[in-house]
Amino acid sequence: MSTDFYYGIEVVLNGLMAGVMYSLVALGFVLIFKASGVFNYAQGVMALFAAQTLVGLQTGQVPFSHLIDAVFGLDVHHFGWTLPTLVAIALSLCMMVLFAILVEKLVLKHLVNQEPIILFMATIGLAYFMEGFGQLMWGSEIKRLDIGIPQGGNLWIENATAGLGGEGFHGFYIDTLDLYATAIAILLVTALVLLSRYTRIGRALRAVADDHQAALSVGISLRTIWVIVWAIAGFVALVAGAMWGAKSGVQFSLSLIALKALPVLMLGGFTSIPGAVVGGLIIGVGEKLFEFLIGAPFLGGATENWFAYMLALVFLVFRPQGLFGERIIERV
Amino acid sequence: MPPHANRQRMPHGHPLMREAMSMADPAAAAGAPPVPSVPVMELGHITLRFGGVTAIKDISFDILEGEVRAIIGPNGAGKSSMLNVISGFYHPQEGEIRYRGKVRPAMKPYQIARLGVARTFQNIALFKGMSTLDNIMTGRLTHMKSGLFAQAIWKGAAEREEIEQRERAERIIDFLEIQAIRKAPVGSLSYGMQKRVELGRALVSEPSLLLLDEPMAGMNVEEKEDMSRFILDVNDEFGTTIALIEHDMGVVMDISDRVVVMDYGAKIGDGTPDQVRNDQAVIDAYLGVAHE
Amino acid sequence: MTTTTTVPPELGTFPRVVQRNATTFGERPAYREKAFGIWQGWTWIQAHEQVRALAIGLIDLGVEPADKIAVIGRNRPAFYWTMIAAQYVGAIPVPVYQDSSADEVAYVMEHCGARFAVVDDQEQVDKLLDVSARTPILERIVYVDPRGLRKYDHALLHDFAAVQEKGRTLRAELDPELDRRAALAAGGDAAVILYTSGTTGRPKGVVLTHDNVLATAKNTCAFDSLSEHESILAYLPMAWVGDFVFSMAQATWAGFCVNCPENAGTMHKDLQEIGATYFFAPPRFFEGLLTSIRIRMEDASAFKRWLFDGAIERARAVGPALLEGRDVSLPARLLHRLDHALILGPLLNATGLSAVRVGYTAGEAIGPEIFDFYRSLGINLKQLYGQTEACVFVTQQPDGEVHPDTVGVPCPGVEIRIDDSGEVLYRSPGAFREYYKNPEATADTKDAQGWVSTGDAGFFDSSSGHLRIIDRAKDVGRLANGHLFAPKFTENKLKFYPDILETVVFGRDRTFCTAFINIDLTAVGNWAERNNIAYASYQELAAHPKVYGSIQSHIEAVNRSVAEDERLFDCQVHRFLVLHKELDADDGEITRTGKVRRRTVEQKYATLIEAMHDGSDQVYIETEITYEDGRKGAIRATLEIRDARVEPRADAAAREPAADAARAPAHA
Amino acid sequence: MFYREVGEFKTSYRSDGQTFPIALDRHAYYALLGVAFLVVPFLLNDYWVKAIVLPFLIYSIAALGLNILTGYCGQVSLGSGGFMAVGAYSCYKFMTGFDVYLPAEAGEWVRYALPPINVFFSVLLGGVMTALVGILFGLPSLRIKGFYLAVATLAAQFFLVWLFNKWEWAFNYSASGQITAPERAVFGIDVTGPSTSAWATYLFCLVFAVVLALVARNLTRGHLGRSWMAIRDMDIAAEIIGVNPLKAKLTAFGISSFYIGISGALLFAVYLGAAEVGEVFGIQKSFLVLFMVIIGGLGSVLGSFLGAAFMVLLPVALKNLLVGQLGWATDIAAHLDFVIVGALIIVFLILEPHGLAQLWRTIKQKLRLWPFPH
Repeated sequence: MSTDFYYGIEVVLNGLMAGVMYSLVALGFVLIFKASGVFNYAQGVMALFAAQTLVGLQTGQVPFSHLIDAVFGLDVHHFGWTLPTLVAIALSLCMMVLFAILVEKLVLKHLVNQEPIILFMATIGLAYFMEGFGQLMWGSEIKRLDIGIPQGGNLWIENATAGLGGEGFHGFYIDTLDLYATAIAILLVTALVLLSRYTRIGRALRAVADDHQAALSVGISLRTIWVIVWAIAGFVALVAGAMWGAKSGVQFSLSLIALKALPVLMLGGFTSIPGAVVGGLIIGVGEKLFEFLIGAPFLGGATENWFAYMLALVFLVFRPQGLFGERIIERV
Repeated sequence: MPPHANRQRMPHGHPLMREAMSMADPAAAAGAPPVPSVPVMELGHITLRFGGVTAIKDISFDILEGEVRAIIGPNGAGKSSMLNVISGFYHPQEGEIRYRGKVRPAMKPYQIARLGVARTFQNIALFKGMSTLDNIMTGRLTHMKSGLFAQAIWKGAAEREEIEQRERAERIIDFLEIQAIRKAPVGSLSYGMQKRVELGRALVSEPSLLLLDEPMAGMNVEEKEDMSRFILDVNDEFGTTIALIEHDMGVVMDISDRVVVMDYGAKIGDGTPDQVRNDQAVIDAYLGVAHE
Repeated sequence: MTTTTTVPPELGTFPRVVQRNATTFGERPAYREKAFGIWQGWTWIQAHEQVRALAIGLIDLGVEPADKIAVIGRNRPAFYWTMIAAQYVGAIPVPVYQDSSADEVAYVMEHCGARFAVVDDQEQVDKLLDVSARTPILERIVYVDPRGLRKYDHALLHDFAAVQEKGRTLRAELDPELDRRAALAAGGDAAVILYTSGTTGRPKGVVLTHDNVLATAKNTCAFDSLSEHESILAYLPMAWVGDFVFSMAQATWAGFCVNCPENAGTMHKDLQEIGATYFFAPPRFFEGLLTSIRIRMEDASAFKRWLFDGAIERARAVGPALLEGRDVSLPARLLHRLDHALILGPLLNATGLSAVRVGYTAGEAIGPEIFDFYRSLGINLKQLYGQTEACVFVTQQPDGEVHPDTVGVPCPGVEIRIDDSGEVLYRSPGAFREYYKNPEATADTKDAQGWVSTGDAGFFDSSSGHLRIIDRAKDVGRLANGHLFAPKFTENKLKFYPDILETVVFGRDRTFCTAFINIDLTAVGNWAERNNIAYASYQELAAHPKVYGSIQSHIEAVNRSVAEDERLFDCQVHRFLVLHKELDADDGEITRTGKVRRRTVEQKYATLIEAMHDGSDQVYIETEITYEDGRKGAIRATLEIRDARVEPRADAAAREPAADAARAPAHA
Repeated sequence: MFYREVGEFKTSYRSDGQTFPIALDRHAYYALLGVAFLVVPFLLNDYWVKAIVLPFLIYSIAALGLNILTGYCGQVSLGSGGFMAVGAYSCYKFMTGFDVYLPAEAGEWVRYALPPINVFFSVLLGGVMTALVGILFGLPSLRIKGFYLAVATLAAQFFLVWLFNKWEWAFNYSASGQITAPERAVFGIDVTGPSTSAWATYLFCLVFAVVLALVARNLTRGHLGRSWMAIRDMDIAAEIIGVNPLKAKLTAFGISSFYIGISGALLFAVYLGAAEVGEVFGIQKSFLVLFMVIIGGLGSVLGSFLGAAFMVLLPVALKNLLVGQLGWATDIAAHLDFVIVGALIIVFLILEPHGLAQLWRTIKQKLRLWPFPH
């Protein structure tokens, strides 16, 4: 067994974990799309905003400090206290719920039965708004987010696997954070699946996806459902934001992981939760492998930037409805 | 004897009318359609399935030059599927379609349009973003040739072509008496008017076979009368061969020369309106529906 | 007759005038028709060519001099050409109302003995085929629109274009023949036969000669200085004398352009596009337009309405003055400019009348405020008085001398006389030659000296010297005291009030005048809502004292204006009642066209009329009514009768009626 | 209010079909052109040109392009940034002249150094190259629809950006990875490089903007435009009446990319002078152009200009107000800019989904009906 082979496996493992994170974000999309037919481009920015809020609350930042300073010529930045992580998370969650309610009240309500593309564009506007808003509120500088999960290579695994390879193989390098993240993500995914399968709300959600009248017959108003799904999406965003934030710092680029979730959706289909999961894994593994085997050696690297999209594109050309989407029969 | 002669068009009891009736050679009347004998389209043993469902079971019939051919049947009898087969939108698993004598291979819809087959849709399929005129002009697309650069420059070839096509479109607008709504966005029009515009869009392409998908669906009595009149006039004026599907038997019987009756995907009757009207199988089928 | 009012022989007939136009106005537009989305146009040269081609085609079809050619269709250049072509070949065009029934058509065709007909489309052809079953005379039908006619037997049907084509091919051999015929024609020959839709009995065929029509055209064009630069919208029925005179006679004489709308539905749009400079419309057109303006402004924002009302208010003050060139104070004029830029201009633009230089209305009385409204906008709207027998023009209002209640001064070359009974007679170059095949009718209307009786009663307004028409002569009578009784005169004044729908004034051979009033349910209904007056039925609303009150005030106002008029002084309404039901065509009380059947009403409601004159102040009535579905029913009511204040007569005038009565003992 | 249409009648389809059938509009339009060409050049100073006029003109072209694709043909694209990059880089290569290798005898390759091409043509060629790339990335549109397509175009965006990042040949192996526009002149007047004069750059871009706008109008009024709109409004019906979807969509992609490419070329060569693909032509650019089209109005040539003007002026205005007047930090202004733009997008979509152009149409309609409300 060659060393490269094991490195390959390592890559796959990392890919899988990255993939789980992708699916996590993708889930946010799927939930909202299923329930309200809205393609929520803002999902990524929601993650960023959630993470920013989390850090802000944790470190006791004064909201809008820059603005306040600018307007009143003061120099406030921190309250001087910090919050325990769990409390901060709880509060951030409230923020996201509040946000969901506002979105429904101020935006969606006024865009009922508009063409999907219009709604899509609206969410792009929403993304812009939140990006600016988040930075006004918490500042635009990159922040460390520490939610108490250890970082760095996991020695135990490394040692345990060191023996496998031949010369020069020191075992799999796997970041502990990623392990936690993966675990949490898997938990969350199963939770959501269960929710949508076995609870009244879940049934309502799926009913809505099929048709709105049916949903009403379940006895939950459409608008309530929208609030709920956006709240859930907010929660998902919070988790995703926390994970990515903890991993690579809370910064603008965080909002771009949303873009990465798009090809995942195209593979998995916009309406399928398992699709999102599988798609995420495929993308995660695929891009890592491609980079490892072709990108880095021959193309000068950084192919993760586009590989996912190309993959999805090529894939769709042959299967327009995605992995799990049902076949489209055109009618006249 | 043209099939249209049985239609009441002129005042009764007038000597001239009787003459007109007994005209042995309709060609005497300028531009009258040729005596229908040449089939425009022949469908042989057509069978169409969606997955497991069989929409059409082994149906054969033909459409003759210059006639008005109706396909009727209760809802869900497979009429629409039939029309989609004729229009080439669906490709049947079995059977062959002969168009003007030659076997028609499976083609893309737009290629079939270029063969001179035009159609209207049951639930109106107008281009909502455009005016009545533009919608009708789209019917001329297959006839427009000017190249990209000609159009970019516009003055000259492209403009000339546009004007030629506009003239044709205007004739149709005049024919359908929709001058008043020429520049109105089609979205703002009444249902009946939209149907008329759609007919115009199909008509302006000068089709040799015109397919009408439930042209009277959801119309009130006057609208139905108007539409019937237009269908007949189209058939007379342009000698257009027309195939239409409709579940309202009454209207169809008055305007069509021959009728195919379908039920549960199978053909249960075929012939002149009178023959069909007295066909037991047909009566049963319709009574059956009546009970539902 | 003075030479100014006659036409020179070289222009003595229509064909000659058209020839003149082809040479003089050659490239100027002669006819336009909105077709296929744009205005198709023909210059005078082209028009002349079209006419000649058609004329030769007609000769080829076998048209002989003095043949009659029926013309049936909406306003289209083809039909104007047909009429000229007919005259070219010495035949006489007979335009027929396109909406008339097969029977009516049959009668006309039979009466004039038309061998040929040029018609619009399948509808007319069917009608004629129907007719030709009864009248063997009809030989050839030429249709303009071939749609739906392909399968017809073409033994006697001809396509208009085809006939013209044939004509073009035969030009070489038949041109001389055509010119020969054109040369043969004389000014005294009949140019057209127009059938008057007679209110009583069968229609009469009025024969107008080239001299009649062209002389009238010449004079009236001079009167309003109409030139080849005018343009007119031809939208009124071609069989009506007005369209013939405006769109045929005046247009060819002056050489201006005749524009034919796309169809009835697009008339307004087409009017706006073309921007007619010379325009005629019946009063109801202007009423309708004004109403629609009012209604549309209802929904406008308060600010806009404020602007609008202000502008109109100011315009009413200065508009007519400016129109008649009287001087207006500078600030007022400037303000009016502003109004024009902001409101009046756009308004005119929307109505499509902004280009109108000369506008006429006639036919019935027009409400003063309606009339003034348009004049205040700056439209030079005038009234004329005329009839078929006179080629329309008897009197017309000169620029600057316009009054809502008169019909103007005699047109150039027209002499007018009022006979003892008050009937208006005239003698003019336009006076018709005869009623076709109806000498006794001709004799009744036109005497040896050429005086034509109009059947209308009127008099010359002492102040303005303009003619005033008060009523149909047969309805005009005398009161018991011998004073003039002209119900229509008062009725019209009353009907100008929006809440009065219909009214009938009685008084012939009685001591004073009384009136029935029909309230306008919509108008009064709104009024009632605004003043929260509850009512359950028409009858209840009609009987409501408040309603009576307002009606009474109207009547008294009218009485005042009636009293201003010497002769009609006693047409003031002394007593009135508001009817408990609308006068209804189903009950035969009014004609289908909405004219009151005076006699019927008098008989049916004799009791009411008696009650009004015997001074009782209420009356019980039980009337039979016919529902739409034909069922009969009865309604009972006790109606209040009220007295209206009337103006006392000044002594000076008191003596006058006696003399008046003496002059007409027959009525005493 | 200002319209006086009485007496304006059309006697030919040519006059009926013209772009401005109403005389008043027509005259206004000519007046505008006159001012733009004959007056404005004399009033301009560097600040105005740099801050407002050039970006306005250049983005207008991009907006026109995207409008053709999204507004007229209904195919949403998020790849504009990438396509602009193609325009910019190929223009750069044509400007600077590049080497081509042609096979000689015996499998030998001979290197030919192409001479630099005149900047005007370089820009055009930039457009052409982009058109080709656009068509390539348009191919999937035949199978992929709606969002799926929108997302698919992201592939173009990210791939192209990555490509121009890695592919040294594209930026002539410059150490910084930047491309820098050399001095180039048209009729002896500099339009690129450091020593350009405001009016020259302005006119250079204006010519492109005006001509391309006219072409856009012509293409969209003709049968090509109708086949696009047919596809947009109901693709199945369109195909059944004889529109070849392949042809319609690919022409839309090609022409749209041509425009976007040209605007990219101008942005780089005339406006910025130097560019690094990542920061100039990133995904943000795609959204910027998309916003211009939405706010301006889908399916409207005028809208493209209005949208561009709006999106260019807003940040400038904010900057002047907040930074210039109130002396705030620029980053706060930038963030506010985001907030406001985002909010505006939403407001627009709610109140007037058809954008400024529709607003303009409504106003015009009101003016024509004045004093009547309807």
